[in-house]
This record gives sequence, structure tokens and C-alpha cells, in this order.
Amino acid sequence: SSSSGGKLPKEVTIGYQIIPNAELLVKTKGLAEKQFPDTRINWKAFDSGRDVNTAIASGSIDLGLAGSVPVSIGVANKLPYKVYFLHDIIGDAESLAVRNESNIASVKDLQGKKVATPFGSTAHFSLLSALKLEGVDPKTVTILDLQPQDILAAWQRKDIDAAFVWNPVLAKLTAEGGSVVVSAQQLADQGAITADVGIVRAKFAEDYPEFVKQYVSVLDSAVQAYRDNPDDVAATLAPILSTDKDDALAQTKQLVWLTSAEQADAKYLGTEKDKSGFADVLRQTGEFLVEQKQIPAAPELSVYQEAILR
Amino acid sequence: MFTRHWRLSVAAIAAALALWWGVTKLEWVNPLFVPSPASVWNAFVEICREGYKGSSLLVHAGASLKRLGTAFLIILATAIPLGLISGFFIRVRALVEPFIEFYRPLPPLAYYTLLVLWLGIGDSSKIALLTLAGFAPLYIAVASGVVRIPQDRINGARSLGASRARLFTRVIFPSCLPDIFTGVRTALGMTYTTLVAAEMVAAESGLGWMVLDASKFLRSDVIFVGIILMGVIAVLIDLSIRWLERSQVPWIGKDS
Amino acid sequence: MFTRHWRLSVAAIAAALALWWGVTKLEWVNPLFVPSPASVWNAFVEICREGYKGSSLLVHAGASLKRLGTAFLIILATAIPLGLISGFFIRVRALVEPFIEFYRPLPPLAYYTLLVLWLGIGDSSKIALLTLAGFAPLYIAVASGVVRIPQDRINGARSLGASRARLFTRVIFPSCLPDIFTGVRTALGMTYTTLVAAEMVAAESGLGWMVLDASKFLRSDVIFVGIILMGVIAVLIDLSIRWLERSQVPWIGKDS
Amino acid sequence: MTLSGIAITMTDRGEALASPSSPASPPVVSVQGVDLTYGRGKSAKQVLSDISLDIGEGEFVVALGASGSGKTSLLRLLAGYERASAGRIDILDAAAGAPRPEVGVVFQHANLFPWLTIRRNAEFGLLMQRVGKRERERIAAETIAQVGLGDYGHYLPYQLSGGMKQRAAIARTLAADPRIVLMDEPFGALDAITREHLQSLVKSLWQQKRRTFFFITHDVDEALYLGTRIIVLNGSPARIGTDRPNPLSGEADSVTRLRQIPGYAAEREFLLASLESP
Amino acid sequence: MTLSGIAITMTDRGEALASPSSPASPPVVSVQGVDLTYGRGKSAKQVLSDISLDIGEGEFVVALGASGSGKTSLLRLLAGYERASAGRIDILDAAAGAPRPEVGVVFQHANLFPWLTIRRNAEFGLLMQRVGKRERERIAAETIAQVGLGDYGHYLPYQLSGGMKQRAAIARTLAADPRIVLMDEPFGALDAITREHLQSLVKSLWQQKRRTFFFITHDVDEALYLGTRIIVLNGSPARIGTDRPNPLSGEADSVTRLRQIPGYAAEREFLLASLESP
Ligand SMILES: Nc1ncnc2c1ncn2[C@@H]1O[C@H](COP(=O)(O)OP(=O)(O)OP(=O)(O)O)[C@@H](O)[C@H]1O
Ligand SMILES: Nc1ncnc2c1ncn2[C@@H]1O[C@H](COP(=O)(O)OP(=O)(O)OP(=O)(O)O)[C@@H](O)[C@H]1O
Ligand SMILES: [Mg+2]
Ligand SMILES: [Mg+2]
Repeated sequence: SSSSGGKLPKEVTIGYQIIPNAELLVKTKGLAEKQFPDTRINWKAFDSGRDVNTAIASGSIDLGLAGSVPVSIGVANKLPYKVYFLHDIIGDAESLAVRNESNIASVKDLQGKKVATPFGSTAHFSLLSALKLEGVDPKTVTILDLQPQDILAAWQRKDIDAAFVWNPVLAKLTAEGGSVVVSAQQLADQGAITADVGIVRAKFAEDYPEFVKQYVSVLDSAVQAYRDNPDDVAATLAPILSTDKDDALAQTKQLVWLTSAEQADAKYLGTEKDKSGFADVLRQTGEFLVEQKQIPAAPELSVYQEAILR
Repeated sequence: MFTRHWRLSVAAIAAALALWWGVTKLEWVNPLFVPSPASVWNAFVEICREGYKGSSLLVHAGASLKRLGTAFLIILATAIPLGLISGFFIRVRALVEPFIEFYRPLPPLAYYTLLVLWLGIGDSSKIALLTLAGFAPLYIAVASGVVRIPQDRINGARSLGASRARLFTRVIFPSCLPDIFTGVRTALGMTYTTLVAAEMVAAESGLGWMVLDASKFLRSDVIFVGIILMGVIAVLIDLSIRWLERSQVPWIGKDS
Repeated sequence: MFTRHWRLSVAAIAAALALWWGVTKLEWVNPLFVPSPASVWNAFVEICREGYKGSSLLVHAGASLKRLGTAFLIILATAIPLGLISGFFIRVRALVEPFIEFYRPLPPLAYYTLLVLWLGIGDSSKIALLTLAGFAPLYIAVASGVVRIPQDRINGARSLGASRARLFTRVIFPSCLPDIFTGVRTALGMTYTTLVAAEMVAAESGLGWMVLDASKFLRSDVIFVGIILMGVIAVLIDLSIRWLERSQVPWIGKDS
Repeated sequence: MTLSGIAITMTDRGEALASPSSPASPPVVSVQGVDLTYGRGKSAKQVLSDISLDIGEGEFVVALGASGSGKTSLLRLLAGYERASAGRIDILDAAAGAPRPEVGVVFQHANLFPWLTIRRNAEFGLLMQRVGKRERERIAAETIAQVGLGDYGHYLPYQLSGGMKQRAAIARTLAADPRIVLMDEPFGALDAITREHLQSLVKSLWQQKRRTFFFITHDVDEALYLGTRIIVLNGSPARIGTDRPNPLSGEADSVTRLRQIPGYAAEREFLLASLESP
Repeated sequence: MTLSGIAITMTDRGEALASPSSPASPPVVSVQGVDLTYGRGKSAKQVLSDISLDIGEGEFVVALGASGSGKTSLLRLLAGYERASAGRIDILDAAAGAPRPEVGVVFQHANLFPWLTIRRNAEFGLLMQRVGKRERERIAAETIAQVGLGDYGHYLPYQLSGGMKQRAAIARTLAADPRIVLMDEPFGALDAITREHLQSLVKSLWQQKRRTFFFITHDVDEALYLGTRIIVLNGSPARIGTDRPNPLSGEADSVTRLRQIPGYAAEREFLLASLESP
């Protein structure tokens, strides 16, 4: 299958995360192994974009998956990698859940309440974006840094009024007297896009462009397989998500899977350097983090545009 | 000491299990966090039969034990000699201790990133983390054990012609054996404690990873299986260390 | 021992700093992970002036020290008596140790969620985590210290009319002082090590939280400031424990 | 209460009278057919065999025996540090088995509390008896002075010489003034002069307070000077080979004088001979 | 080399001859104006004052002195365990200051290695000298038997009685056969019979091998039986109050015999008197 000339690596290490998207499907079904019979593929699971950033900087992995927030931070810090694919656009998978007893009907009502979210995550970014869009001063809200399972524990104790978090905890919160006020999907519609981003080590992309190209095509075929038969895909992913098929299907539906062709739209990665909507998203994310005093400084747009692989 | 009254220990454990059963039966705590013994047992049986996320239980336990074991061998081979030497030579101690004192209290989570950066995401960074975690307690126990050796025991040995090197192997080392055993137990606890942290980054097997992964998906039954297994393995290791201690150091607590 | 050769220690530290400076100067490591001394200093000055994310450095350090201090008082007040008692009464030991042995090696990250569930997201769950982390090492050190007391010292005290209670306070406790000091140092290291984990949950201040938060945003200069501060504070605490040890237990290593 | 063994009651200062144990003064120490075996199974070693010994109130029993014969083992049984493998031991009408404040012990090695000064070591027993601070300090100071350590009250044990430590240990036990005093070669580390001084001290304390003593020594002259009754341990496992009143008891007011008494040489020869008997 | 002090050279078995140190046999131990002070500042305590002492090869020097006078301190200086506060000590032509294998030490308390059996304890010095296993075991077994512990080779120290431990410690030092032997009240814990046996043992070893001994005891008779020269420490801080050859050296083959020698009583009285002088 390595027909079109470019050489392929003997070995490649891919850092993935357990998120119900095309890459997880590729891994589970062994599609990459089929595509690259002569290349050894090592899959490494990661928990957070922070660790992916470290791993890629140390040269331990060639390809990785991280949220748009860690990637924005990484680019701002000149980590040597490029964005080659958007594994998913976060839709309803990450949402702000509020406890019904807390009388929160809208983001505005968060003032004076306790809201939990894992700091440095896409959910954290979404929460801050929601506050900004509604004109709520973050200082009037108590924002707590909690990991998902601790959010659930705190929720049960009624220690918190709301949480911006992802599945499966999100589902548990709504099941236990909570309801969704705003989702990442709605925020994305208002311009605060969050996504799970495929990144590749710059040197690797340079040495093996053919591999990246073919890997993207494998991802595309996985997206297609999902569109053709979501039930099958859900059944495949259910065990690795520690859940049943129906729930897995629901989870996949909360993320937006895009093919590379769709991502070529200027709204997403784009095809030309200065026409990449996603570079803009990364820059906005960076500036937003600066504004929120999360990071000291963010570079200009061109740096982000450079970071999109073409 | 442990064995003579093992009946008591067994009774205590049985009581704790009964309490657990009662508490979950009466639903005093959310089963999402404290699952019932029955469901934990079921999860255990299932994991035994089918493994967890692609690896059998043996592979998970084996992966963790391999990391722990390697780290522990490194710790034994470094902390004991260094502790002996720096307990004995004040100058070495003055040189070495600032660093040990400094890194010792640092949380593994704070410097794990650096280790990954230097050693990659493979087993070596994990083993390094475990090693660093267990090194300091053993080192400290050994070094302060040396300081506590009666001075005249050392004098006596040197009068009998013990060279520096043999003083270490033949007198200081055995004198510190009780301290070494205590230190080994603490160090083992410390490495073990760090296991989950070590398997947080880019692992796909290991009991720590299993617990961590399960907690992400709120599988508290699996979390409990993992925790209980880790606890049981640790207790078994500890018991064998104690058995070794009893059989090797029968003179503990007796006046020479 | 430390003080007599402090010059050596200072020299060693200076050498390490020089190495750090050289390594970053020559860019042997990615400055993203090992920042230069200068940039760490700048970050330190900036944090001193403006604080980090809303709280001054003093508030961060104070919050951590308050948690550590409270946990440590609890540890001292529980681990020492329990260690003494269970070192002495084999039955108590048989009852208590299975649980300590079992929980001891469990990674804090594995059971923190349970603590949050029981104690909430306030300081009490953090303090509980720190307490649990430090309890076991001190307990073990004390209990095995008791086992090592020469039997005839205890016999002698009882012949002089020491009741059980006074045997503890007047004989067993002072006999174990050297072990208690070692144990306190290890336990302190252990609690300290858990600080970052403890401040992972719902903290808005604390040095551990600062390091953790900075690591999420790749602020390695801030990470280094936090780590160095934690190290320095730990070394200062350790030095004062050792000073206490030297002044309180001058008879260590001397034959009675 | 039993009639076995020999009990000795004191008639006048220092003078001993051998008699079957009289119902009027029951023995304060009663040892009946005691065996002692250390270790178990293959490594078992029997040390004492069929020891029987009644000691009346106010007796001064001195035990002699070769090194390793079992004197310390017997004392440890009386002190309640060791349990007999067979037989029965009663101390002050209660079965022995645990250390108790009525039974004071001076160890073969000083065994002081290393963290306490000599003064505080000497006060220890009184503190345990809840004697008031003033009184405690007075008695401790007095006893320390009596053993010749008046100037060393504020020293820690490791700062003392071997003989001084041993004297401090003696002071610690004597200050607590137990009804029964067990001493294991207490003067072994002392020079002739200090030794003679302490011998008179112990003797006069015994005379004044009529405490019961069980005293181990390897010095036959010391035995003849101090004891009202002398026992010798022989054999392996050891039994009581000799148990007889000391005819020289109270006859001399120092060991040096003792040596000039007629009958001294014969008695000494006799004891040395019994020591050597298997 | 210096002319101060008295050096004694041996002429014939057991017979001593007092003479100014002859250039022919330089002293193996040379102590010149030594002071020793423990502690510093307020808690300083001077223990030894202006001690000078030359010991020739093959001498058997016995040190007497009241309890706490400083005998052990002087021995520790010779052993290299303590450093003099003033003055100079040379042992075998090298400045003292560290323990060395040519100088064997028997401590006042046994100080055995608790983790080694008696046999291994006795082998320790030979092992350090890299003596082969066979030879080592032979010598150790022989020495253990000599001190009467033949049956106890496989015991651990805590399983022995006080006197047996002390004998094991003696065996450990003697097995290593050092050129200079320092012994600190080695027989303090032994009964009369065993003691006499060990006294002959030490004496015959000294006669056979001509080692140099520095021997502390509190027993004047023992000093007169063993020593070729006797020193007495007096005062506080202690100085050498008496330093003279022992006229009875080699005159008797046991302490019991010694007591029958004319001149014994006078010599004993003299030493007791020097002990008591301030
Ligand atoms: N570490 C120390 N600190 C302070 N003083 C000490 C120390 N060691 C010994 N001394 C003092 O030195 C003096 C002499 O002690 P040393 O042990 O030399 O006496 P000694 O002659 O061997 O007595 P003994 O016959 O009782 O063993 C004693 O008064 C003792 O208090
Ligand atoms: N813990 C033990 N295990 C085994 N044997 C022991 C133990 N303690 C003592 N023994 C043995 O018991 C015997 C008697 O010891 P004990 O201490 O009673 O003698 P002793 O008469 O006091 O001797 P000494 O005069 O030398 O002090 C010795 O042979 C010794 O080896
Ligand atoms: Mg004894
Ligand atoms: Mg001495």
C-alpha cells in the first residue's frame, strides 16, 4: 500500500486518549496495523493533554491527541509539533450541569455559586468562555479545580452547585438531580470552539509526510465507517469505554466527527496558511488564557498558522 | 509476632469485611463510591476470566510487580551503601544530604514531567519515579541507624583489624540490619504509594493504571478490586520481609 | 553533624547551581522543562510582587503549611501512642496492623475520592489525606522501635514499680525517641510528598496547587519556583527536627 | 508455708539461726521444684533443675556458682522476668511471673536509663511510688552520696565509668527501698576500697531495715561477710548443691577483719570445694 | 627513646628487672605528659593530668585505681579511641589516634557482635587478617576451649551468661594475637575458680608469646600475680601516683599460692595504701 513513493517509518508511536472518536476506532479495530503492515505501531494511552505535550517534547511519541487548550498552550510555548487533524469537535460531550436545587437557570445565575471543572482542560476554557459571553465577571463565581470523579463526589455532598465536565461524569450528574444549562456545542456556535486535536512531531512530519497522509486517510475511513454504521462502531467502542453499546452510541453522538475533506474548510484547518479558522481558534484560546491570567503571554496569529500542517 | 496471634488478625479482617457488607447493605454510602462486596467479587471474577481492557489480571499485576521489583532492586543497591557511607563519613553526609533532603519531600507529581522528558514514556521513567520515591526513606533509615551504632562496637572491630571496607560489610551493615528492615518496609510502602502516579503516564497495564482507568469511568467495583489486590500483594511482601527479619535478626532487642 | 561541615554542604549546593546554570546556558535541555536560573529568579520576583493567580506567595505557602501543620499534629498525636502501644502489646498489634499494612501502600490518588465524598472539598479532606500519608511511616518506625528496646530495660522499670501507663510515658517513649525522630522525618517527607496530590482537589492556594496549576499551563519557571520553595521549606523543617534531636537525645549511640 | 527447704529467721543483729521454716514467719520467697529450660525443640537447653528454696523475711541469701551455672537465671525467675518451665515460685504469697515493685533488682550490667541523669535515675523508683518531689530529691541525693557519686548527680550514664554506672544502678534500686532486694554481682566492677565501702553500706542497710536480700557474687569472702545463708549452684543443669547458714555472719565488720577470724579459712575452703563439685 | 618513666625488660620467665629504658629495646608504648578532658566549656571535666608512661616490649603492666579514677580513659587513649587533650602518645613508633590491629582490646563490658555466634566472634580478628578458613576455625575453636566455652561455640551472645560473654570477648581478642593487649577488668564478672583458670591462661600466653600487656583490674591480688609492673592512678584529675616493678612477679603460679609468699602481705598493704592516697 506504500505506493506513492515516500518512505515509511519502521516504527511509530501514537499517543491516544480514550475519547470516542475516529482514532479510538482505528486503534480498536487495528486499522492502522492493516494499513502499514511493515511499520510497527505502538499505542500509548494518555490521560491529559499536559502529558501528551511532555511526551511529544521528549520525543517519546510521534503522533498524539490533546485538547485544543493544551495544544494552544503548547504552540504558545513553541513545542515542536503541528496540527494535522481534528479528531473531533466537542459538542454536547462537555457541558455545564447545574444542580436543580440551586436555582440556576442561566449562566448569569452562576454569580455567587460554586462551579467545579478540571483546570487547564477544554471544559475549563468553555466555562470561562461561557462566563465571558454572558458578561459575568469570573471573580464573582467560585471556580474550583476538581477532577471528574471528585466532581461527582462533591456533587453528591452538595458541595458544589454546578460543574463543567465531560462523560461519563456528566451523565451521572444529570441523572442525579442535575440539568444542562449550556454545552460546548452552543459555545462553539458562538465562536468558542473546543476540539480534540491530532498533533504530530514536526520532525516526524517532515521525515515521513507519506505516513501522515496515509494515516489521515485511515482516520477518514473510520469516520466513514461510523457514518455508515454507528451501531457497529458503538458496539466496538463500548468495552474500552467501560460501558454498554447504547451509552457508547450516545457518547459518540455528543462529539462531531469530521473527515479531512470537511476539515479543509476554511472554518476548520483550511488549505491556505492565512485562511485557517482553527488557527484563529487556537490564537483566541491563547489570548483568552492570557486575559484570564492563566498564561503570561500568547504569540501572534502567524505562529498558530505555522502550526497547522499542510 | 504477627504469626502467633494470626487468629486475632483474621478476626479483625473478618469484622472489617462484615462492616463493609453491612454498610453497603444498608446503603449508608453511595454504591457509586463504595460498591458492595458482592459486586467487587463479581468484578474480580470477571477480570480474572476476561482481563481488564485487553490484558489479563496476571499481566496487570506482573507489569506493576516488574516495575516495583526493578525499582526496588535499584533502591536496595544504592540506598543501603550510600546510607551506610554517609552515616559513617560526616563529610559525605554533608555533601549528599542537602540534595536528598531537598528532593525527598518533592511530590512525585511535581517532577514526573521532568523524568518523562529525560527518560521518555517507557518503563524507565516509571521505574525512576518509583526508585526516587523509595530511595530517601531507606537512605534516611540506614544513615540514622549507623549514627546509632554504639561507638565502641566500631572501635572494637577496628582494633581487631577491620579495614574501612570490611568494617562496612562486617560490622556496620549487620549492626544496621534492624534499621534496614524498618527502612525497607517504609521504602516499599513509599514506592508502592507512587505506583498509581507512575502508571498515570502512558501506561496500558499495571494495577495502578487499572485503578486509574477505572476511576475515569467510575467503575468503583474495578477500583476496589485493584485496591484490594494491591493491598494484599503489599501485605504479602511485607509479611515475607518480616519473616526474613525474624529469621535473620533474632538478636533484636537483646543486649549484646 | 550537619552544622559542623556546613561549608561542604554549601559548596555542594553551589556546585549544583553552577551545573544548572551551565546546562541551561548551553541549552542541553529544553528550556521549556528546565528553565534557566535567571528566568526562575524572575518568576520568583514576579510572584513575590504580584502573587500567583490571585494569591500572594505568602498566602500560598501559608495555606500549604497550615494543612501540613494540622496533619502533622494529628499524626504525632496518633501514630506515636498507637505505635508504642502496638509495639508493646502483641495482641493490639495483631488487631491493628492488618489495616495499616493494607492501607499504607495504597496510593493516595486511589482513595482520595472517597475522602472527598466523606469530608467534602474543604480543607478537611486534604488534611485527612496528608494525615493518612504520614501516619503509617511514623507508626511503623515507633512500633519497631519498641520491639527493639532491650527487654531488661522494661523489666528494670517494672521492678521499680512502673505501672503500664508510666512505663509508656517514662521508659518506652524515651527509649524510642531516636526511632521517633527518624520516623518523624520520614513521615514529614511522606506528607510533604502528598501535598501536591492533596491540593489537586478544589484548592485555590497552596504551593502544591501552584506547581500543579503551572504544570498545566507549561509554566516551568513557576514550577521550579514552587519546587524550590517546597524543598527549602522542607529542608528548614528537617534541620530544626535534627537540631531538636541533637539537643534532646544526646545519648544516641552511647552505651547506656 | 511448706516445710521443705531451710528457712532462716534472724534473731539478733547479724546473727543467723538455721531452722525449719517456722509457721510464725512464712517465707517471703518460696521456690518449689523449679526447672528452667531456654529455647525449644532442638536448641532447648535446660539450665536449672529441681530448685527448691524458701527465704524468710530478713534473710540475706548469697548465691555462689561457677560462671554460667545459672545464678542469673535463678535471680531472673525470682524477679519475674522469666517463667519456670516446671515447679512453682511464690513471692510475698503471690505467684511470681511479672516484675513488681516489692522486688528490687540490681542487674549484672548497670542497665540505667540512658536519657536520665544519675539523679533522675535514682529518683525513678520513688517517682513511680508517687513520692513528692522534695522527698524524692532528698532521698535520691542521699543514696547517690552513699554510693560515692555525690558529685555526679547531673551526669548522664554514658559520662560515667563502668564502676560508677554500677554504683548508680545500686543507688537506683536502694532508693526505692523494696522489701526484697535481688542483686546480681553488683560489686563486680568496683575496686577493693569502693567495694568494701559498698559492702558495709549494703550490710548496714540490711541491718537497719531488715529487708530480704538475694545476692549473687563470685567472691567467696564477700559471701561470708554479707550472707546469713549461702547457697551454691552446681552441675549442668544446675541444682542447689549446698545450702547452709553462714556461721561467720555478723562476726566481722569488714572483709579484711573477716579474714582474721578463726574458722574463716576452713569455711572458705569448704565453699571453694563445693563450687568445684560437679 | 626518652629517659622519663621506668621501663622494664624481661630477663627470664616471669622475672622482672627495673631499669631506665634502655636504648636496646625502645618502648612499644610511650605516653608523654598526657592530659584528657571530656566535654567542652562549662561541662568540661579533666580526667587525666600529666600522665607519662613508657612500656617496653613484653612488659605486663597492671593499672589499679579507684572506681572512676580514669583507668578506662587511659586505656582508651592507648587504644586510639580517644584523643589526648595535651601531650603525646606513641604506640609502636606511630602516634596513637586510631584503633589498629596491633593493639588488641578487651572491654570492661563484653561488647561482642550480637549477630555472630561465639565461634564467629572469635574468628573475627583472624578473618580481618585474612587467615584461611581452616586455620581460622582451628584457632578460634582452640581459644574458645581455653576460656572454657568449648560447648558454646554455636551460641549467640545473648544466650550466654555475663561471665561467659566476658570470656568470649577475651577469646576474641586473644585469638587475633595482637602485639599489645589492653584489657579492662576482664575477669570482673567471673567466679573465683574460672577467674584463677583465666589468670593462668593469660599468664602462660604472656610467657609463651611475650606480648605486651596493659591490664586494668580492681583486684590487688590479681595485680600482684600477673603484673611485672604496677601503676596506680590517684587524684582527680588522675595522675600516676605509683609506678613500680612488682617484686612478686613470677614468684607464684596461682593467686592462692601468692598469698602464702612472704612479702605478699606487705606488698598488698602498700598498694591498698597507695590506692587510698588522694
Ligand atoms: N563521655 C564522658 N563525658 C564526661 N565524663 C566522662 C566521660 N567518660 C568518662 N567520664 C568521667 O571520667 C572519669 C574516669 O572514667 P573512667 O571510665 O576512665 O574510670 P575508671 O577508672 O575506668 O573507673 P571504673 O573502675 O569504675 O571503670 C569518671 O569520673 C567519669 O565520670
Ligand atoms: N536466652 C538464652 N538462651 C539460651 N541459653 C541461655 C540464655 N540465657 C542464658 N542461657 C544459658 O544459661 C546458662 C546459665 O546462665 P546464667 O546467666 O544464669 O549464668 P550465671 O550463673 O549468672 O553466670 P555468670 O556468673 O557468668 O553471670 C548459661 O549456660 C547460658 O548459656
Ligand atoms: Mg550471671
Ligand atoms: Mg573502667
